[in-house]
Amino acid sequence: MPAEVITQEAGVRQLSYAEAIREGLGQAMEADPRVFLFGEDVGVYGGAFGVSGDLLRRFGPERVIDTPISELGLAGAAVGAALTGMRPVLEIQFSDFVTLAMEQIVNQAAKIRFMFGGKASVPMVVRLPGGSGTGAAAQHSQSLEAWFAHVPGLKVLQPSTPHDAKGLLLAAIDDPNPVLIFEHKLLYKTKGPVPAEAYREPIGKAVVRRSGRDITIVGASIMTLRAAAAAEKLAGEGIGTEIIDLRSLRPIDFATIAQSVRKTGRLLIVYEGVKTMGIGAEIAAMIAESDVFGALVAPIARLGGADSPIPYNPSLEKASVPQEDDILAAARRLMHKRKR
Amino acid sequence: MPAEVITQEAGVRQLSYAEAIREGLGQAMEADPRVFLFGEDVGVYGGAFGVSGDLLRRFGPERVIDTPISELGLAGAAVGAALTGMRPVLEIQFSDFVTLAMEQIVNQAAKIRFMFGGKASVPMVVRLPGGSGTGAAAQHSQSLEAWFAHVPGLKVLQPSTPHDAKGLLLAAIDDPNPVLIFEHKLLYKTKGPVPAEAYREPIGKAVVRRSGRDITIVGASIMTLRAAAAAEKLAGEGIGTEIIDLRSLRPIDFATIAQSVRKTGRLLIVYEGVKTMGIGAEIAAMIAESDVFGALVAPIARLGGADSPIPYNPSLEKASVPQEDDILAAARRLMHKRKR
Amino acid sequence: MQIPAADSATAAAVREKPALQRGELSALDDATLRAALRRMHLIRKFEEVAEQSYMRGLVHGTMHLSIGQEASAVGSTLHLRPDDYILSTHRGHGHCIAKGADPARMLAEFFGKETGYCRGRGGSMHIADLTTGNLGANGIVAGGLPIAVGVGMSIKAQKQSRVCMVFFGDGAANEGAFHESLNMAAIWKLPVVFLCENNKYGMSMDIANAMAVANVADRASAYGTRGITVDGNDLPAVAAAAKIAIDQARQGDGPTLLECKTYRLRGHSKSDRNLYRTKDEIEAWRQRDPIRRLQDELVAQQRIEARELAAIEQGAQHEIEEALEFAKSSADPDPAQLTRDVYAG
Amino acid sequence: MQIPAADSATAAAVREKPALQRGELSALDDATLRAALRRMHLIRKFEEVAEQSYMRGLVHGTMHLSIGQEASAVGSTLHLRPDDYILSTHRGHGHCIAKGADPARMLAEFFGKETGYCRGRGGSMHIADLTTGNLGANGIVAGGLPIAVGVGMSIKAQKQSRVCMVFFGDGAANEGAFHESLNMAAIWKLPVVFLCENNKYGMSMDIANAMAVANVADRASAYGTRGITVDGNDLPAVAAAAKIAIDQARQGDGPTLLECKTYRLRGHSKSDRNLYRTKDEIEAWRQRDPIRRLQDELVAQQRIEARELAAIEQGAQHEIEEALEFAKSSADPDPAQLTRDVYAG
Ligand SMILES: Cc1ncc(C[n+]2csc(CCOP(=O)(O)OP(=O)(O)O)c2C)c(N)n1
Ligand SMILES: Cc1ncc(C[n+]2csc(CCOP(=O)(O)OP(=O)(O)O)c2C)c(N)n1
Ligand SMILES: [Mg+2]
Ligand SMILES: [Mg+2]
Repeated sequence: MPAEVITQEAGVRQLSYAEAIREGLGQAMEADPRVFLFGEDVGVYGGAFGVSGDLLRRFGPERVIDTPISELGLAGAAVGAALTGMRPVLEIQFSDFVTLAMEQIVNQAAKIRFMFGGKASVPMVVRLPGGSGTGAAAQHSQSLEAWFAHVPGLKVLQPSTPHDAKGLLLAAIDDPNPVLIFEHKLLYKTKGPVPAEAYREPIGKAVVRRSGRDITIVGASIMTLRAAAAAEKLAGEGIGTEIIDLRSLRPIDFATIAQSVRKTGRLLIVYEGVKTMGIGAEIAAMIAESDVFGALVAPIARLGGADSPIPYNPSLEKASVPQEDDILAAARRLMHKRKR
Repeated sequence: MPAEVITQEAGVRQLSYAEAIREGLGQAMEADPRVFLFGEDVGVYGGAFGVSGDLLRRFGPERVIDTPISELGLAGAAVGAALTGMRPVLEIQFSDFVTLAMEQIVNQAAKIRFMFGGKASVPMVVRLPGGSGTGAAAQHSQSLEAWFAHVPGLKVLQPSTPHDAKGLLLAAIDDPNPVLIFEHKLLYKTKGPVPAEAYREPIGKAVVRRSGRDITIVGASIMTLRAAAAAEKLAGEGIGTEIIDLRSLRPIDFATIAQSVRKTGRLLIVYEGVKTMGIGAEIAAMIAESDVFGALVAPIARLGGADSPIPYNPSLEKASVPQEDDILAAARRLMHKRKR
Repeated sequence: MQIPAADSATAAAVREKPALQRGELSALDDATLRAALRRMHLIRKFEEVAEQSYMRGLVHGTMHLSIGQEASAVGSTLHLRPDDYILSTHRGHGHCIAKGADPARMLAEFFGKETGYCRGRGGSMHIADLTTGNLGANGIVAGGLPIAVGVGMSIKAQKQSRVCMVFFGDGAANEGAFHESLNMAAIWKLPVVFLCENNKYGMSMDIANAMAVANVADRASAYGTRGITVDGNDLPAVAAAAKIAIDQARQGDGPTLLECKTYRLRGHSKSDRNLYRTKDEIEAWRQRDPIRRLQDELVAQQRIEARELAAIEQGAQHEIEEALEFAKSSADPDPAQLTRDVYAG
Repeated sequence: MQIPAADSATAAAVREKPALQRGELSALDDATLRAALRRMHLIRKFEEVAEQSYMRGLVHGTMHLSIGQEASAVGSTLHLRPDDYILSTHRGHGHCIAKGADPARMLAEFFGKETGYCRGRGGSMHIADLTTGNLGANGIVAGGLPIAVGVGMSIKAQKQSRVCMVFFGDGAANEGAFHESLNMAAIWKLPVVFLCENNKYGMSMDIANAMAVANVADRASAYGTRGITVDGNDLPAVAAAAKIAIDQARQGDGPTLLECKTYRLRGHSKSDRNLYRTKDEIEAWRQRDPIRRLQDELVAQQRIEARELAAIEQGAQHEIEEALEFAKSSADPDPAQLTRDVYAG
C-alpha cells in the first residue's frame, strides 16, 4: 500500500473503498499462495477502476494476471482453478459483462458441489463493479445482483463501506463456496476507517447503521449512504430512522430485518436494481409471510430502479435510480400511511 | 398438422401443448413471410421435444433452420434479424442454456429500443423449454424465468395450457418487442382444446381458472395444473379456492391478483423456480405495498422451489419443487393462519 | 460514392499517371478522394471537439476516441451503398460519420440532448442512425458480431442485395461471440464483412499477449472463409481490400474477415494513463497519421493541390463548429419521459 | 498403465514382429493392450446395461451412449497418469471408466442411489470421481473447456507436472467457450489436451453443415497451437497421438487440439429417431467397431490369443453384472437431506 493513499482523519486510518479492496487482496495474496487475481486489465493498467493498482508490481504477472476479453472463459477458469486447489479472485470489468459468464457461474460454479454429492467445492471469488451514476449508459450501469440471489450455491455480497469492502472480501476468499461481490463504482473513492490488519466480516450478517424507533430502511451498497443522508433530515423532522445495511443478499439476514421491523412497524426497502424482481421483492415477501407481518402498521414500501434501462443523459440517469430525495419522500409518505 | 395428432374429445378439437405450439408456428409462417424458426435441431430432428415436428418439411430449410450449437450467437442473430425486418422465433433447446445468451438478450434485445431513443424495435420471440420432472438433473431442469421478469424491455410468458401456448405464441410473434416464452417440458404432452384458427391471447393478462371465496392461489405454467388438482381436494374439505394463472410474468397482471385477494383475504403463490427471488417474491411484495395489504386476513404464503439445484434422483427431484400435495398442505396451513 | 471500376474519371486518372500511382490509389476518383478526406477530417475534428468538451466538463460519462484510425473507418465504408448496414463499437464515432451520419446530431447525443440520435438516452457508446443503415454502436465488446449474423440472415431471407459490415477490435476477436458469428456467417455464406480494427491493444493488453497468432485475419481459416490483413492507416489500401470483401459478400460468396492494422493515438478512454505502451511507440504511429499520409500522397501524386487540402479541412472544421453550437443549444430530454421508449407498441 | 517408451516388454514386442506391426501398435506392451481392451469392454457392457435398465424403466432421465467410441475414450487416456485430470461430457461414461472409475459406483449413480459417485444427485450427466482425477462430466456442451483452462492455470501455479485432458464433441467446437478456452490455453501454454471426439453429428446436425472446415483440428491454427486428427476408432493410433499431446503438455509446450474421428452407433439420446442419418451409414461404421477392430488386429498380429479375448470380455461382463447388483441393491438418498450439500463449510 503506497503511503500517499493512507490519510489520517481523527486518529483513524482512512482508506478509500478501492484502496481497502486492494489492501485486502494484497494481504490475502501475502498470506496464501493459492490466492491470485485475474481479469481484463487488472495488471499493468491497474484495473479499469484502479482497484488492483500496484498489485502487479508487488506480486508479479503469475499472480496478477491480465487476460484476454473472454468473460465466459474467465469464469470457467476460476471454476477450474478453484476445483483443483487454488483460490482465484476474478474481476469482471463491469458487472454488466457477467451476462456473458452466467453459464459458468450458474450452471457450473453454483452447482458442482451439489451435483457431485458434496464431494467437491469451488472456492472462487468474483468481483463485479456495478451500478449507475457515471454516465456510462445502459450496458455499463446495471445492478444485476438480484439474479444471483436467486441461485442456490452462490453467495452474494454488496459492501457499502471501505471497512466492509475489505472485511467481506477477505471472508469471501476464505469461504469454500463461490462468492460474488458487487462493488459500486461510485463508492470506489469514498473514504472510511479501515483497520490495517487482515480482518474478516461475517458473510450473511447485516448491520444496523443507525438506530431509530419509527421507520426501518433496509438497503445495501450506496443506498445505505443515501438512506443515511435522508435519515439525518428525517431526524430533523422528529422521525427516528433505523438503517439496516444488508451487506449480504445471499444468504440474507432476515433476523436483523425482522427485529427492526417489529420495533418500528414500518419498512422501506431501497435498492438500485430494477424495482420489479429486485432484492426488495424478496425482503418484502419474507416479511409478508412471517410473523412480523402482524407488527406492520403500514404497508411495506419499496423504492427501486425505474422500469427502464439506465439512460445516458445525467438527469434521466439520476431519475432512474433512487436518490437521497426520493428516499426522503418515500419515508415521509410511509410515515403518513396506516394499515387499512 | 398430421391428422393423427388431432383427437376428438367431447366434440372439441384436442391438441397437445407441443402440437398447439407447432400449429401456431405453422400458421404464423403461412401468414407472414418474415417469420422463421431457428435453433439447435429444430429441423430434421423435429426439435429436442418434438415441437417443430414436420415444420421443416412444410416450410423448407430457409425458414426452419438447424443451427450450430452457439446460443450466444443465435440470440444475437435473432436481434439482428428482428432489427432489419424479420420476425425470428428462436428455440433455446433447454432454458438452462439461456445462461449462454444473456448478453444478447439482456444487453442488446431488451435495451436497443431504449438506447436508440425509441427509433428501433426488436420483435423477436425466444422459446425456452424449462422446468424439472424429467430426471435431467441440475443443468437441464431449471426455472429461470424470474431473472427476465427483472429486465425492462423484455416480455416474459409462461403458458399452462395448449390453448394459451398457441394463443400467446401468436401474440408474441405479433408483438414489436422481444418476448420470451417459457414452455414446460412436462406439459408438452398434456392435451386440451385448441381452436383451429390463428387466434391471439393478450400478453399481460392473467386468467382466473377457478373461482372460490376462501383462498387465492396464484401460479403459472404447470403449477396451475397442480393447484387445480389440489383445489379439487380442498373443495371436498369445504374450502373454496380461486386459481389465477398468471400466463405473463412481465408485464404482470396485478389487477386480477388484487381483485381476487381482496375477495379471499388469503394468498398462496406457487412457483417452480427457487423460492428466494422467484416470481412469488414480486407478487407478495406488490400485495404488501398496495391497498390490498389491509384486506389480508393471514400472512401471504409462498411455495417455491427448494434452495438447491435440481437433483437427479426422482424422489429428491420431486421434493425439490412444489407438488400437488405440497400445495394442498400449504393451502390448509394458510387456512388456519390469521393475522396476528 | 461511386464504384471506381465503372467510372470513367478513374480510368482517365489511371491513364494520366500510370507509372507513379499505385493501383489502390488510381482506383479512386478525385471526387471520392475529396469526400473521403473530408470525412476523415470530420471524424478527427469531431473527436477533438468531443475530447475538449469532455475535458471542460461539458459532458459526463466516458468516450473512446479513434483518433489515428480514420483511414480504417472511412476506407472500409467507402464502397458501401447507402442502404448497406454497419454495426459499430464503443470506438464508433468514425464509423458513424463515415456511413453518413450528421455530426451535429451525434454531438447532440454526446451532450445527452433530445436532438441527439438517441434522444440523449444512448450517449457516445450507443449512437445509431437507422436512416444511414447504421444499426448502432455497442458498449459490449464483440456485441455487434452476433447481431451481424442476424442481419445477414435477414438480407438473405429478403433476397436483398445489401451487405452488412460489422466493426470490432483486436480484443473482441477473443470473445466467444467472434467465433460463433464467424462460423455461422461462413456456413450460411452470409453477406457480412467482419471488419477488425486491430489497433494493437484491447484496453491495455497487447495483442501479442492476448493471442498467439500474428494477425487476427489468420483466424479466418478456422471458418473456411477469407482473411485479409491490410495497413489500416492507408486509406486507398483499406478501400481496395474492403471493396473485394464487400463485392464478394454482395455476390453471395460469404463473409470476409478483413483486418485493418492501425493504432489509437489517444488512450483507451478518459482514465487511461498509457502505462502499457511507450511514448516512442505512440510517436512512431503519429508519424503514420492516416490523414497526413493520404494528403501527402495526394499532393505528391498531383491528385489534389495543397491549397485545396486546407479548404477541405476548414470545411470540416466549420461543420463541426456548427455541430457543437447545435449540440450545446439543444434541449435536454424531459425526465418525465424516462420510461416512454422501453417498449414499442 | 505404463508409458511404453520406458518399457522393455514393448521393446521385445517390437523386436519380435518388426515387419508386420505398425509403430502405434508395437509401442504398446501386452499388459497395456489387455488392460485397454478390458476397459473398452467394460465401457461397452456398462452402456448396454445402462440402456437395458433404461428400457425396462429402472432408471429415469436420459442418457447419452458412446457405444462405438470406446477407442477414443480408452486410447486418449491410456498414457495419462493417475493424478492427471480429465473433464468429460454428457457422453462421458467411457471417459470415466477409462480414467479408472468403478463401474459399480457409476451404475449406482445412474440408478440415483446414495452409493453412487454423486450420491444420486448428479446422474449420468454429472458423474465425477475426484479420486481418479475425474473432475466431472458436464451437461453443458463445451462446459468443460473453460474449466480446463483454470485447471491448467492451477497446475502451472502449483508447479505440478500434471496434465488436464478435456473431452468435447464436434458440436461443442462451435461454442464460444471453445474459442475462448483454446486461446487462453495457447497464450499461457497451459498443460491441457483438448480432446475432440468428432462423431460427425451434434445431436442431429451434420458437422459438414455446422462448420466450413473439414476437421475440427484445422482450427488449432487460429490459436497458434498444434492440431492433430486421428482415426478415433483405432485405439493404438489414438494412444500414439494422445501420447504426443500429453507429453508436450507435460513438458510445458502448451495445448494440443486432438481430434478423434469416430461415430456413435446409438442415437443421440433416448428420444432420437435417427432421421438425420441413413441405416447404411450406421452399418458402415458398425463395420469399423473399435473393439472388434482392435481384437482382430491383436489376433492377426499374434499379440493375443483368441481364447484370451473371450476371457477378457467375460471378465468385463462379470464386473458389470456385479455392478448392476450393487446399484440395484443400494439405498436411495434421503429426501430430508435435499439441501445438505448445496454449500460447503
Ligand atoms: C464484453 C465486454 N468486456 C469488456 C469490456 C470493457 N472494454 C471496453 S473496450 C475494451 C477493449 C476492447 O479492445 P478492442 O476490441 O481491441 O477495441 P479497441 O478499444 O481497441 O478499439 C474493453 C476491455 C466491454 N465493454 N465489454
Ligand atoms: C450449451 C448446450 N447447448 C445445447 C445442449 C443440448 N445438447 C446436448 S448434447 C448436444 C449435441 C452435442 O454434440 P457434440 O458436441 O458433437 O457431442 P456428441 O453428443 O456428439 O457426443 C446438444 C445440442 C447442451 N447440453 N448444452
Ligand atoms: Mg484494440
Ligand atoms: Mg458429436
